Amino acid sequence: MRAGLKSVKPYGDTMGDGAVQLSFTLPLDDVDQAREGGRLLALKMGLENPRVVFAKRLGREFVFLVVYGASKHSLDVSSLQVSKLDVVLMSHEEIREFVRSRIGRKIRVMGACLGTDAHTVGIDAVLSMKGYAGHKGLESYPDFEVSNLGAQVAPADLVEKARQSCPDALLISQVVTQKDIHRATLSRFLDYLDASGERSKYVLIAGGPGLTHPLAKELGYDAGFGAGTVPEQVASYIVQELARRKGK
Amino acid sequence: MRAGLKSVKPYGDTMGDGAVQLSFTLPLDDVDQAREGGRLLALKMGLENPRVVFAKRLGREFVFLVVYGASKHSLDVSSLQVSKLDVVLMSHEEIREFVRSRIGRKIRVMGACLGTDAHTVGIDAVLSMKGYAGHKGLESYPDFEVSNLGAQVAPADLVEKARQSCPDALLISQVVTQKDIHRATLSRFLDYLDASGERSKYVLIAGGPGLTHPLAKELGYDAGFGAGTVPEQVASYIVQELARRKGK
Amino acid sequence: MKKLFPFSQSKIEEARDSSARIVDSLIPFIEARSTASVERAILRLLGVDKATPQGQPWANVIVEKLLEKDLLGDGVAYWVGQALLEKDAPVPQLAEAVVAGRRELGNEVSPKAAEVQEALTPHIRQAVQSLESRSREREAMLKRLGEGPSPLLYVIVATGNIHEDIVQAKSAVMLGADCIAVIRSTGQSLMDYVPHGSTTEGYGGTYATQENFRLMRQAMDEAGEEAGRYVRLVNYSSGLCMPEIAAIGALERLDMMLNDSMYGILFRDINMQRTFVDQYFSRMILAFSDMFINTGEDNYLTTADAYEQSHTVIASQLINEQFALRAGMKPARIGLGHAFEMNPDIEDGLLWEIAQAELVRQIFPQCPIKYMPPTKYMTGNIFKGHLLNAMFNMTSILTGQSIHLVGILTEALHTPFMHDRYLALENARYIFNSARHLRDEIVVNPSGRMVKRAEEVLDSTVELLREIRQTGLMKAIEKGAFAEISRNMVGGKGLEGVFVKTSRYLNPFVAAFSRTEASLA
Amino acid sequence: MKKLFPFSQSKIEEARDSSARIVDSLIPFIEARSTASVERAILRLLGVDKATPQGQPWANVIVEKLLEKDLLGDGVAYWVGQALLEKDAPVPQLAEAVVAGRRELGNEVSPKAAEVQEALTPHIRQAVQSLESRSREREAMLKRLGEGPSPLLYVIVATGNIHEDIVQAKSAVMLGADCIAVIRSTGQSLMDYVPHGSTTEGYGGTYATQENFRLMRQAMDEAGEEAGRYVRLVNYSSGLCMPEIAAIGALERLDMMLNDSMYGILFRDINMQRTFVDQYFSRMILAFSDMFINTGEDNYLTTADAYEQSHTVIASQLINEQFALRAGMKPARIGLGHAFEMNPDIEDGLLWEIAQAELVRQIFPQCPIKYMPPTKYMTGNIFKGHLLNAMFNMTSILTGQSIHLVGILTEALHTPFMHDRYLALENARYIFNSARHLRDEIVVNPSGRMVKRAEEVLDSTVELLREIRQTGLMKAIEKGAFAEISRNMVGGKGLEGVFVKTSRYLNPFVAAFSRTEASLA
Ligand code: B12
Ligand code: B12
Ligand SMILES: Cc1ncc(COP(=O)(O)O)c(C=O)c1O
Ligand SMILES: Cc1ncc(COP(=O)(O)O)c(C=O)c1O
Repeated sequence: MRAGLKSVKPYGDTMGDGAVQLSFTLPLDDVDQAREGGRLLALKMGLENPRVVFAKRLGREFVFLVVYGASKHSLDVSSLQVSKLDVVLMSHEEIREFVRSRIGRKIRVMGACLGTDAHTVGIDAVLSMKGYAGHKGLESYPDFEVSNLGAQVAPADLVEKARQSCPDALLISQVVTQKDIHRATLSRFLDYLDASGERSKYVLIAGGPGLTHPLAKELGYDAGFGAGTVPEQVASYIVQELARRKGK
Repeated sequence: MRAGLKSVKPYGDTMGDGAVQLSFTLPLDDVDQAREGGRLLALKMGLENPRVVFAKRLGREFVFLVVYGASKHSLDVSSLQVSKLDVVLMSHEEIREFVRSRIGRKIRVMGACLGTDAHTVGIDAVLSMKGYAGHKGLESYPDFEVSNLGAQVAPADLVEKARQSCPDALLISQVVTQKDIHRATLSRFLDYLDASGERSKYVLIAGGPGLTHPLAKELGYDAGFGAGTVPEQVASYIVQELARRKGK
Repeated sequence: MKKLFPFSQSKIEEARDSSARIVDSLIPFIEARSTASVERAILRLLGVDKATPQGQPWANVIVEKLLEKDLLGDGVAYWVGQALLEKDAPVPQLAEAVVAGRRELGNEVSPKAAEVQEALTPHIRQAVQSLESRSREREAMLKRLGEGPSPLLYVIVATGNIHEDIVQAKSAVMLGADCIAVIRSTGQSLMDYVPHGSTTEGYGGTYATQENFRLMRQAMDEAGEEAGRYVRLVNYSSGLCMPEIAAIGALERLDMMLNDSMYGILFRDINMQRTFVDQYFSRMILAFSDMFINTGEDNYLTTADAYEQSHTVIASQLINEQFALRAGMKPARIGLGHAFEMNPDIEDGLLWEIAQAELVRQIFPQCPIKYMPPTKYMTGNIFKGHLLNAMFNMTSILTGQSIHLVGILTEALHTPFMHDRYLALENARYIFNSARHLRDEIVVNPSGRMVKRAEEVLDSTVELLREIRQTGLMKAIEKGAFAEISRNMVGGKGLEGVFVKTSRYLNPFVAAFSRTEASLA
Repeated sequence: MKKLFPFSQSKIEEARDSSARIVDSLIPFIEARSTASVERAILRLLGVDKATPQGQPWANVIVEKLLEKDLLGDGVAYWVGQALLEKDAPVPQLAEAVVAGRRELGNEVSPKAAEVQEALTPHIRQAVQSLESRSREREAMLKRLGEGPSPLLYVIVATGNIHEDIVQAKSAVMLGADCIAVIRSTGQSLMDYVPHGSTTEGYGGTYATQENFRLMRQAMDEAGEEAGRYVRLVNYSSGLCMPEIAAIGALERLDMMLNDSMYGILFRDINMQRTFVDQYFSRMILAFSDMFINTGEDNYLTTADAYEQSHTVIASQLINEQFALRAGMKPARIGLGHAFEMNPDIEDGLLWEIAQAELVRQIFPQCPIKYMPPTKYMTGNIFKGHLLNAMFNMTSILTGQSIHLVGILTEALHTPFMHDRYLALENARYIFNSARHLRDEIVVNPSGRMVKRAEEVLDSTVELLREIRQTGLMKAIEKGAFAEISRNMVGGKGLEGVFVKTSRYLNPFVAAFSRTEASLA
């Protein structure tokens, strides 16, 4: 039954069948036209025998479609690079050990929801004593000193606050992603940092449900954490990164 | 807000945003690998900024993914050909009139669920007195004589039955589509008909939820009817086609 | 069992009493007859499980030989007994020789019934023991592994390929399924033989064969060990081979069989004499093997309207129950089917579904009710379909159903993909857990709409059964009493396989089953 | 109203009594103060709705001028009155001249209160009349068009672009929505002014501006005519501009406002003095304009655990109710918020949700309850999300909620796409219709789990309010009584906009609203 890793295709009930479900709305008025449009779009996307299985008018000029088809694309997963953070996940205990043996001082982190973002639950999940899903946050780590600035911190203010207290790491949360506001805000903050030549002073971490490590790297951060992050991951990364920087 | 008909894209909340939802399973064991695989597949399908928003292991070697992205494909709908049946939809009354004035005799139709298919509800919806969704079936038309052979009629038997009673139209239902059995069965039946040189004697109609008019044409039938067909559509087609053939 | 509705027990009793009489009056007719499939089942129980190189099962070859010689009326056991008297041998070995033409059946060695019986006895005993050992295996595994909380989550696999089916079924078990049903290929129910070996080419399902049963059983035992609960395996003892499939299922330790006393007649146009005779012996095998049956009343509602025809479901369940009891089944193994099939656009439709489900529950307090999901009103709108299933799940947990056939959002599109099944199981598990004790928490307004509806349905059931009792079941079916379908006594498929037993007809399993049961009790 | 649970009314009374005292003891504090936003609201009610070419609203310019001169303590109305005494003119015209620097406010023409009042009177009367005419319009349309069955289906649009919002909202109305809420852009709540004109660039929502209100109102009136029911329009009288947005909403015939006496304090870190003063006048405007408020208790459960913190929701609702009553609101306009936010993995979670929803319903029998969908446990698994919403819908119809915020399957991903909203409305409509009268049909076991749970929550509420009554509301908030968030009396944003009224402070609307109401009554 197994497919080779060189040509992996989506799977419905027969290896290699390519089964894919799609849904989208086309801005068209006529349902038949939209059905046919949906079929053509699916063909363009590389689906064979696409079937428009449902169509519903949503208003004067919109039709919602559900489509099934067989993807003809296949993936060579044998060479697939999963860009993962280069970090060994450690437990609370191990992190303590690591800090004591390899860093030998308290680690100071500063967190904030940047810009207009007021979603604090995510950053609190990482930083607060209470933590997330049973994992206590960085405040609970004896060797961490945490300052959490909370919601809606303007980029300029964060640069200033950081300059005043010189944390090792800056932890920035971005939850709202509409119209890519998270990208814009994260970039703007780096511009401020660059302006004052301080980018390299901190380990720069961005997090939020729309973030991934590759995206954070692309924007110029050192690391990115997405949905479901637990505090240990972040702490492990910070201490290992600091050790690495120290080593240099 | 309206887009030109020359470049229609899927619509989420901003004209041209291309918003598409996908879901599929990849036969991979590692969730991170599958996430990345899903992203790459979406890129191959022409989605920009694909986001894998959900991943769940379904078993030792399978991961289910939900993906959102922005399709970069657009459709030129101004030239889009919706292959519709060339038929004027008439009411029960109009059909009666049409038969009396244009054909002048009773019309005889024979229906069957071909092959191993035992789904009779669809063909009964078209043929029986009771009909479908409030539309009475062909048995209720005074000028139609209906013979409904029911479920699981072998192709050879249908050829034979048709030869015996010479109906004007053969109505064939195919509901099961797994592994394209409907295509195979429909083709096999035409082979039998061809073998006895009788294909052109009947108006050949195929129907079922997986059928479309283009598909039926492709297989060699005169017309195809899909999900949601109402009897009037079928009756209108039959009488108009018979008039056309008579006219020749 | 808690009851949500107040009901007069007397109406229920009247309905049950009618059904008992309806069924009783058919038993002499049934007992006077046997069928080709019953005879083949006897051979299969005796270990005749091979096929010719052309794929014709030995059981069929042998029965046909007797038929040709016009000797089938005595029963295959009679002639096997005679052959064994002539020269004892393991029955499969005898069968091989017969098929190969090296030996012949039909030579009367002794006219004495007792001698023939005696020649058969050790073989029958061995067959019975192997069935018993399968039940004991099951019992031990159930004890050791336990099973999921009620209702059991029942899903189907139907790829057409047994090896793909196994992949799908394993995933389902990991995701919480308790029962795995391997759906049969379209058309199998009308095949008058059971295909041989493992198969990879079915449509809409996978052929039921003994080897497929074995492969899936093995896979599910493994999956069950891993998941830490016993996985029940389901197939179809239905169609032209009801008793045979019961036999091979019992031999491969399947746990449940779709098995209905009238489904084949109504939905597959199988001759009614054939079905009535076949279902009787098939249920004896299942009863003896401690297997569940699932009846098929849900099918009524895929063709007829669920609101209008609710009472026919209950009437049919009562009849199915009586047939099952006559065949020796315990109520706790009689899984009566019904379904959530009302038009989702009806105002208060959910109330009527609850009323119906609760009514069924209360009429059959000891039976494990098999509750089927919406199928008829499922469409290509998979999101809406997921919701219909959610309301079905809700109704199931609220009314205390026992075997819950998990509804799948792509029902209108294709046999389930792996992730369709995942989403479906997630749906059921979420709602069952979240509403676990809702049933304990509520009481139904005794003068409300739901109780009124249930009472109406019950009244119509009583009425219908009263009529059927008068006409007799066969005549009633002719008149279209069920599912708006009418079938003729001599119409339909498979009548040629029905025969009247001669006076020396022998089916030693009938006695063996009841004897062993009695000795166990 | 039918009640599912048996409750001792006395506990409810004690809780309500505590809340009344808690709120009463704050009223003198509130009445002694006004804020920049209250003053700007007064200007806006008087028709000052323009902005400078740089986008600074005239209302802000004028209030700041008075602030600079340290004259705001008398109230903007006082100085407008003086200016009118000097030279009467339509207020917007006066405002234009002031903004342009052609006229100045702050010249005392007469020290007599009565004369200032008199100069204002025709302008106030005109303002009040235009508010009244908006209410009458609404009343007439409601009468002519009617509205959907209860609960009202409330959906959000949030594209960031008012023109796209209109497209989305029209589709929603066609698909069954009764209320359309235009979500504001992130950050607007902390802006100390209301932006001007139509806007196309918001994030996570669209700016609340008077022009956007007007455009959407017009579109929804059209859509409502087509759909044959009145469409209610919702926005946010919340944040640093509570009273101003109440004013422009009233002027553009919006129908509902998110408006909470504590939300800004807790969730936007707005200074508590500012919020308490702002909410008071904002609610007077809303009350006079016959608008609904929706309070924001649902937000507590997005940060705190819904099972643990249920009692804080009810305590806050009781406080919100009292604040609203003090501002002259009728119970029938006080839409108290709560939410379906329990962890979907809890066994019997649905029972606890039903218990909570029913408790709220029974404590506030006259209030239209605004019921918010699951958000916190929504994930990228849109299929599962659709089910959480289904159970939410089920709970809503079962417990008789009034304003039903339709949950959207993509909640965890993005502000709704058009088809997300369609699927969400379909979900709610299917379940409401299918379970329409379920509430009538059932009775809850009085000694069961649900009643016990509701009683525990009620007990904790009584306890919490007792404590708050002792410490006082401001201190209690400092101590983190709500949502586990603690706020300081002089902390947070907007304190600089709060001032103590001088003895000649004037806000003629307060009197005008109550006078007119009285004369109408
Ligand atoms: C709770 C909530 C709120 C609360 C926030 C309360 C608070 N104090 O945080 C309230 C009700 C106030 C709110 C308001 C709004 N919200 Co809101 N909200 C949510 C909701 C329901 C849950 C978010 C949450 O708490 N998740 C739980 C946490 C634990 O997960 P998380 O944030 O992903 O964090 C994890 C990881 O991402 C990571 N992480 C996050 N940050 C960081 C930072 C670092 C450094 C690291 C290492 C890791 C990390 O670790 C965390 C733990 O695993 C989501 C919908 C949803 N279900 O996701 C909408 C949602 C995020 N909100 C949304 C919107 C639009 C708003 C508003 C703008 C709406 C409005 N116009 O009124 C407002 C304004 C808020 C603002 N100015 O930013 C949208 C965003 C759409 C988008 N993608 O752009 C969402 C998706 C809802 C929706 N579909 O519309 N919201
Ligand atoms: C009812 C039903 C049954 C009933 C059939 C009863 C009967 N007498 O018909 C029973 C329970 C017996 C049954 C059995 C099986 N079924 Co079935 N069944 C369905 C179900 C729930 C509804 C079909 C239906 O009645 N639709 C209503 C009618 C009115 O719609 P329709 O058929 O599309 O017909 C309309 C149009 O298509 C058109 N039309 C149809 N035919 C024709 C012909 C002509 C000439 C014209 C002009 C128009 C026309 O007009 C009709 C009116 O608009 C569907 C799932 C679903 N919701 O669709 C599964 C479904 C069709 N069944 C399925 C399967 C696999 C089976 C089985 C093979 C399962 C098994 N292995 O046991 C069996 C075997 C049946 C067999 N041998 O064919 C699959 C097919 C999968 C696939 N795409 O290949 C489905 C999709 C379910 C699933 N997801 O697995 N089934
Ligand atoms: C009793 C019974 N047998 C059989 C089947 C399956 O159909 P088929 O007869 O085609 O195997 C069903 C389907 O629901 C059923 O209920
Ligand atoms: C009372 C109230 N105000 C406002 C908001 C919206 O947030 P913001 O303050 O960012 O506009 C909510 C959200 O739920 C609310 O409940």
